[in-house]
Amino acid sequence: MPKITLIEGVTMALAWEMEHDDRVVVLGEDVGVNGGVFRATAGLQQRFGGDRVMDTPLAESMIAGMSIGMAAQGMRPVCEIQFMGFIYPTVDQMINHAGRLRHRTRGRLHVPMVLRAPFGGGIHAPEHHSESTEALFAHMPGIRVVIPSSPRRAYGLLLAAIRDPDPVVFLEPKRIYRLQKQEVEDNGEALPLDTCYILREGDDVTIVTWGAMTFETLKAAEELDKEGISAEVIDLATISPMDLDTILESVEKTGRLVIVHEAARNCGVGAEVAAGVAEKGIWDLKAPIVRVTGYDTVMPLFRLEYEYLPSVARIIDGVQKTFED
Amino acid sequence: MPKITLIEGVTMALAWEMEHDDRVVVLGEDVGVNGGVFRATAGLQQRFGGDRVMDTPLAESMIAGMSIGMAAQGMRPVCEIQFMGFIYPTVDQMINHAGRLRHRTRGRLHVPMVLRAPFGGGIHAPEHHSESTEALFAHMPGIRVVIPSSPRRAYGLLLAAIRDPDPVVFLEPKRIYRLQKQEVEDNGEALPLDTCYILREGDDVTIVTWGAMTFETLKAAEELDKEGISAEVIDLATISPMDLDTILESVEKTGRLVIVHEAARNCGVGAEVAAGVAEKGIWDLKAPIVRVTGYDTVMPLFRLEYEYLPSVARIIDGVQKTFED
Amino acid sequence: MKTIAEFRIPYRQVLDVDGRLVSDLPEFAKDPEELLRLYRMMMLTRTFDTKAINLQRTGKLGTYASCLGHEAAHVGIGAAMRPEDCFAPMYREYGAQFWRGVKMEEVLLYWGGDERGNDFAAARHDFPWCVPIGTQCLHAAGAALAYKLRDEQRCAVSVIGDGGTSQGDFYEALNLAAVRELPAVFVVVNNKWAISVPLSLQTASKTLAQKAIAAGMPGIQVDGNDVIAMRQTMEDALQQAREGRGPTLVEAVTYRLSDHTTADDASRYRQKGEVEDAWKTEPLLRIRRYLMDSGAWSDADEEALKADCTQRVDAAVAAYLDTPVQPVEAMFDSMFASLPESLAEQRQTARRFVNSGGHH
Amino acid sequence: MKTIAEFRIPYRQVLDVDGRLVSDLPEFAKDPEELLRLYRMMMLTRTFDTKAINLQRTGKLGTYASCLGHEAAHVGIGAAMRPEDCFAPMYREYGAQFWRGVKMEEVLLYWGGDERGNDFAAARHDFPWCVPIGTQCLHAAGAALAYKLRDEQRCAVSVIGDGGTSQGDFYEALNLAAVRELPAVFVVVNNKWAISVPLSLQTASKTLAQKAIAAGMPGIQVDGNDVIAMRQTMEDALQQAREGRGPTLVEAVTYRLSDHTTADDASRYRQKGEVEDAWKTEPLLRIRRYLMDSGAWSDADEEALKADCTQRVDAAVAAYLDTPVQPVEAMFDSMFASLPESLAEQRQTARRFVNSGGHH
Ligand SMILES: Cc1ncc(C[n+]2csc(CCOP(=O)(O)OP(=O)(O)O)c2C)c(N)n1
Ligand SMILES: Cc1ncc(C[n+]2csc(CCOP(=O)(O)OP(=O)(O)O)c2C)c(N)n1
Ligand SMILES: [Mg+2]
Ligand SMILES: [Mg+2]
Repeated sequence: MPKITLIEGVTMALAWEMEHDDRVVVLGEDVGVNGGVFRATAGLQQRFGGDRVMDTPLAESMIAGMSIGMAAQGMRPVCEIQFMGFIYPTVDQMINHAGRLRHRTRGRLHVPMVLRAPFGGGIHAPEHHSESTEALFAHMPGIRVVIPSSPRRAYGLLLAAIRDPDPVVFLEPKRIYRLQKQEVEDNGEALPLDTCYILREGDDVTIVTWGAMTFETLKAAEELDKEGISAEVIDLATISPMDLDTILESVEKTGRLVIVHEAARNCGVGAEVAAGVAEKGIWDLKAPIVRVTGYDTVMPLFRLEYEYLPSVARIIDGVQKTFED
Repeated sequence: MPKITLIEGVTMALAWEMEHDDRVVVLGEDVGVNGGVFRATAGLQQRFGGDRVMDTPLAESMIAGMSIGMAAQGMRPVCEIQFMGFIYPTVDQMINHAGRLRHRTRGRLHVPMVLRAPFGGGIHAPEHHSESTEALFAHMPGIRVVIPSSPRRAYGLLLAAIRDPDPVVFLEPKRIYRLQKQEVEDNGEALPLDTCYILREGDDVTIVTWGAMTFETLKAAEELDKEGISAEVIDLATISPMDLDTILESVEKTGRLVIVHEAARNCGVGAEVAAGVAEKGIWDLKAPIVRVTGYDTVMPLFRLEYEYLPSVARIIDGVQKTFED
Repeated sequence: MKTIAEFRIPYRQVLDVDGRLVSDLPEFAKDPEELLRLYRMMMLTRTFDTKAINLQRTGKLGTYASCLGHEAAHVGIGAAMRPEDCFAPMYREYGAQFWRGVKMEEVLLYWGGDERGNDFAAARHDFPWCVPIGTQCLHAAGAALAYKLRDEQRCAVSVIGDGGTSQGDFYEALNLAAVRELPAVFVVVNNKWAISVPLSLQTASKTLAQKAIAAGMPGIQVDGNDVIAMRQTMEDALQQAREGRGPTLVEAVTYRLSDHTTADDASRYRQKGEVEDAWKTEPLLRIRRYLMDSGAWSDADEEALKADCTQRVDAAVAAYLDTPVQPVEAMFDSMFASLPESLAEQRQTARRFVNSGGHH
Repeated sequence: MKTIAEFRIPYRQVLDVDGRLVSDLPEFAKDPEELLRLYRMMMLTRTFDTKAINLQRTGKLGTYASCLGHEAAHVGIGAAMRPEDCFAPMYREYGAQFWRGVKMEEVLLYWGGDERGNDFAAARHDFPWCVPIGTQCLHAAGAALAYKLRDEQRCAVSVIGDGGTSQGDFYEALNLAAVRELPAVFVVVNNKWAISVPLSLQTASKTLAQKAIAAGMPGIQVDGNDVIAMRQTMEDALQQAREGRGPTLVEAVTYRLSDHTTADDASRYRQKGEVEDAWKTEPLLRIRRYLMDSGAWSDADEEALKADCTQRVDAAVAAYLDTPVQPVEAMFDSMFASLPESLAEQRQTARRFVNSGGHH
């Protein structure tokens, strides 16, 4: 079995699905000959040709809108937005059409598209190249938001996203694109959407996170173990619709909840996790819910970006807060 | 003192500020001769001329982008987006520039603009005319989101928004544009931003809401009173940055928290209110936090819209939940 | 300075305002029956439009966008398209949609606040009405790309207004269609007004057809009140697209004789005289004159047609008014192919509190 | 069919690739000192560019966008503008910015990951570098509108690339500027590539200047490697704008001789031969030839200039490298005019955990 990185998992999933489903086409800026600025589509145009892997003009609203049109007419477009900082022109098409078409036509038309974008900071990138604004899409009815945090989940979840008959915003944590290698069998097996993944079992505290922050969170969990605190780490994976049940079960066991995300805190997805537990699991809580997140500031340019990103120390501190009384 | 409606409060504030500050200009689609499709700018072009009240071409990204350019060069543009369903093309300009320009230039340039839009359902409007997506803007660093719920607050908060040196998204609950008349003195006195307004004092439960839902919430509070439940009703008013302290104080007193909003539930602003209290006020809670919100569906066309909007009955039920054990 | 590029925008008119031929009659128009089909549909559309406005005035319909004055432009589009082609309308192209099989009661259901109006019984692949202006052009481009990739001989047609041409999505769609040589036709129905904003405040471009030049595609302006010119122009553009010779931008010049919608009062912003003049150029007039002059139509035919249209419209209205409100569950059941758990729970809540909001 | 509109796109070149005059010398260019000022700035810009790339290669700078090959286009823009005019750049127009007083160390700070690079000491009203492509055109239009409303004799100039012309914001800005006759000039620097996407996949329009026609404004194509033609074209457009005669679209045809940025490897997608040919047309060559042929410049002058440029660049680099990192509080202190409470609390957290993230 090949050992591959997260981004190779993306490429492998795209290739598998293109091979097995003629309706799947890849489009975006620089996804062709260049194979994407992160190489996520490397080799695909050479293999499947320019009709299946298309370089588009430079216009994100166009990329989303044309994908909606293609999807509504029977294709399975997987389009790439080069960086999440450039995803905002797609918001209108995504919320007003991608998430609505099935509903407003009573199911006559639907939009099986995937909007891929690398997101998050930590790679010393230029301005606007380090955003984490998954919350914007999580608030849109009719749209799934999925974030993988390992090569295996990148492969399995992207396959599931492409096969899903409804629109999926698939956000790839670029900071860990090449951080870790895993054995992933190229067998076309998808992983389930709409469910969390428990990355580490524990009894004393539940830490919910996703994307690149799973790494700092697992590091923090190791550290906490030495202090005798056993942390359960849950990867939310499908950000919306959220699998709250798995989180509630875990909190029922641990009695403590810490949420870690890279995005700004105010109205981030962490708030929804906290609200859900405060509604349905509050009696299980032995401590206040703690959020360890990016700050409500603009993502700073890279000299300060690691002051913005939640550190292992901040996560440990957040967990320790739940043990104070 | 004149008795005026909420929308007249908007018009009065615009007129006052244009009269007293040459830098203030009003622009948008149909804001000129037509006075806006809801008449919010009625009479302003006749009074201040076509240079101060401008009909723009039909392009929302343009409206936001040109306003940013004007604001950065010393003007105080107040632009109107005709309905919130058409606000999404502004997202890119708002998050990438309006909310960032001060930060990224270390204060060299800033963006004193106001983006006005009517929002919310309940007026039997056509498709895309009934959205409540304030959460999208609340998640944007560097941007204030303000929602008035009475003629007096419409006047006072809009004056404050225009005078604020930073960008404000000012959302007007159109369902109550003409529901209520209040005496409002046209004295140019602004009301404070970044603070909640307590609409009704009570001891047993805190209900946090904003915009048009304040009316259903106050009705519910009256009903609950008959059952001997004394509800404190708080108008969030400035959605972001949020005045959590007032809410925490209230919950400390009442021990119960219900949040009511018209927007979809998932990752709505209600989640942030709940999360804030679950972090800092959890020990005050005698009951789970309850959210009574719009559903995570597309806002239905008007035959079903009142099935979507939280009803007085649903609010009462939500409050009663906090008294079960 | 030397010139490196030159462009021209052609203009087509076949019938002048008085119904006189000003250029050669296209092939299809030599068969009077063909012209009568167009005329009958224009009449049906206008009859429907009048009725819909009345329904709104009497509280039986929500806000409605009238197509008064646009009948030739819309019917000309519909008549030139093939059933397998794809239509991406804005919100007032009933004449085109009726031709494609969209039912009058579907139009009424939509403006009556019921999503089932978008669930067309015919033209199942057509896009529904599109209120966010400009967005539909990209859907048409995407549809055209899908057909091209699948080697289907199908075209996509989108309609946008003069105001809509200011939207970035419109331009992005043109640019995409031209660079990929997509089988698409973009129609700009220039009715001179965008609600209260006149063309002079919308753009400085002398014609809207010339906006095609920015994308490197041909643009043509046609008299949008001349159904013969309109249909022929669309047929030419569609044939070119179908044969893989790329997209065209068609500007149909007409006039919005009605208020913008029933929620609008145009007297606030435009002169009575302007509207009265526009009535002299309205589309039914000239084709009727032509048909009568050529002996293909009589006053008796006219009466019979009006009666028939009224009857068909009344039947549609009855069907619309008889349609019960959807169950509250409908709000949830078409959100996703299969309902996520979180929504299932909300669905129960909605049922529990059905009618508690009142206002029905 | 009759023609209702015709358009032409002019082309300007003064010096051909060999530095020979192909059209009359504009007034300013008759003064050799004026030409030398342009040439010196082009040389300084190129020297800076080379150094910046080295800094990135040696880990002392983040990703950097080179301007290699664009010097004439950029310097021509800067030289034609007045200090009170407003510049809305994209991300590689250093030649124009240096002319306006932006410091080399500011450019380095920006690409070095420090917002203070955007806090220009001069040209305080200019917009900072703009990465979200297309958005800057609307800021320029807004600035121009502000000046027009205040009756100031100022103009706004924005720059966008060939790829950027596909963005809706670009078109929306043109349309607005034209319909409001704003004092704005929109420059498209056509360097043939948008990262790996060649112009042929970007648009079907034969020139990018013709995109002006969609907005009803004049468009002109200029040899962007000819600094004399470039400056004169900008001066004409600016004068027209300043006199209230409306905006212009200027397409400057040049070539991106470098990788897109230091993060890019252009060899993956373009032919060596193409780049070698482009080098023959690069902008410094021809103006130097012209100056030497006209006796205004010598090899000795050249050597002296190079030495001077190197020295000035080295000084800027030293200043950049000596700049300490901002305190973590800087992340918060320019979010709002006054810090909201919620942020004050986060500010303390950031201080408490300063450096805990490592990676410095
Ligand atoms: C993106 C967007 N912005 C604003 C509106 C509100 N609106 C509805 S129709 C209209 C004017 C449209 O004018 P035009 O494009 O000329 O089409 P017409 O109605 O004249 O046929 C406006 C501003 C909208 N529907 N969509
Ligand atoms: C809205 C947006 N989308 C994508 C990008 C990523 N990106 C940066 S530069 C570039 C190509 C720009 O090409 P062009 O407009 O020709 O300018 P050039 O870099 O060639 O000067 C792209 C796609 C971006 N910065 N902004
Ligand atoms: Mg119109
Ligand atoms: Mg380029």
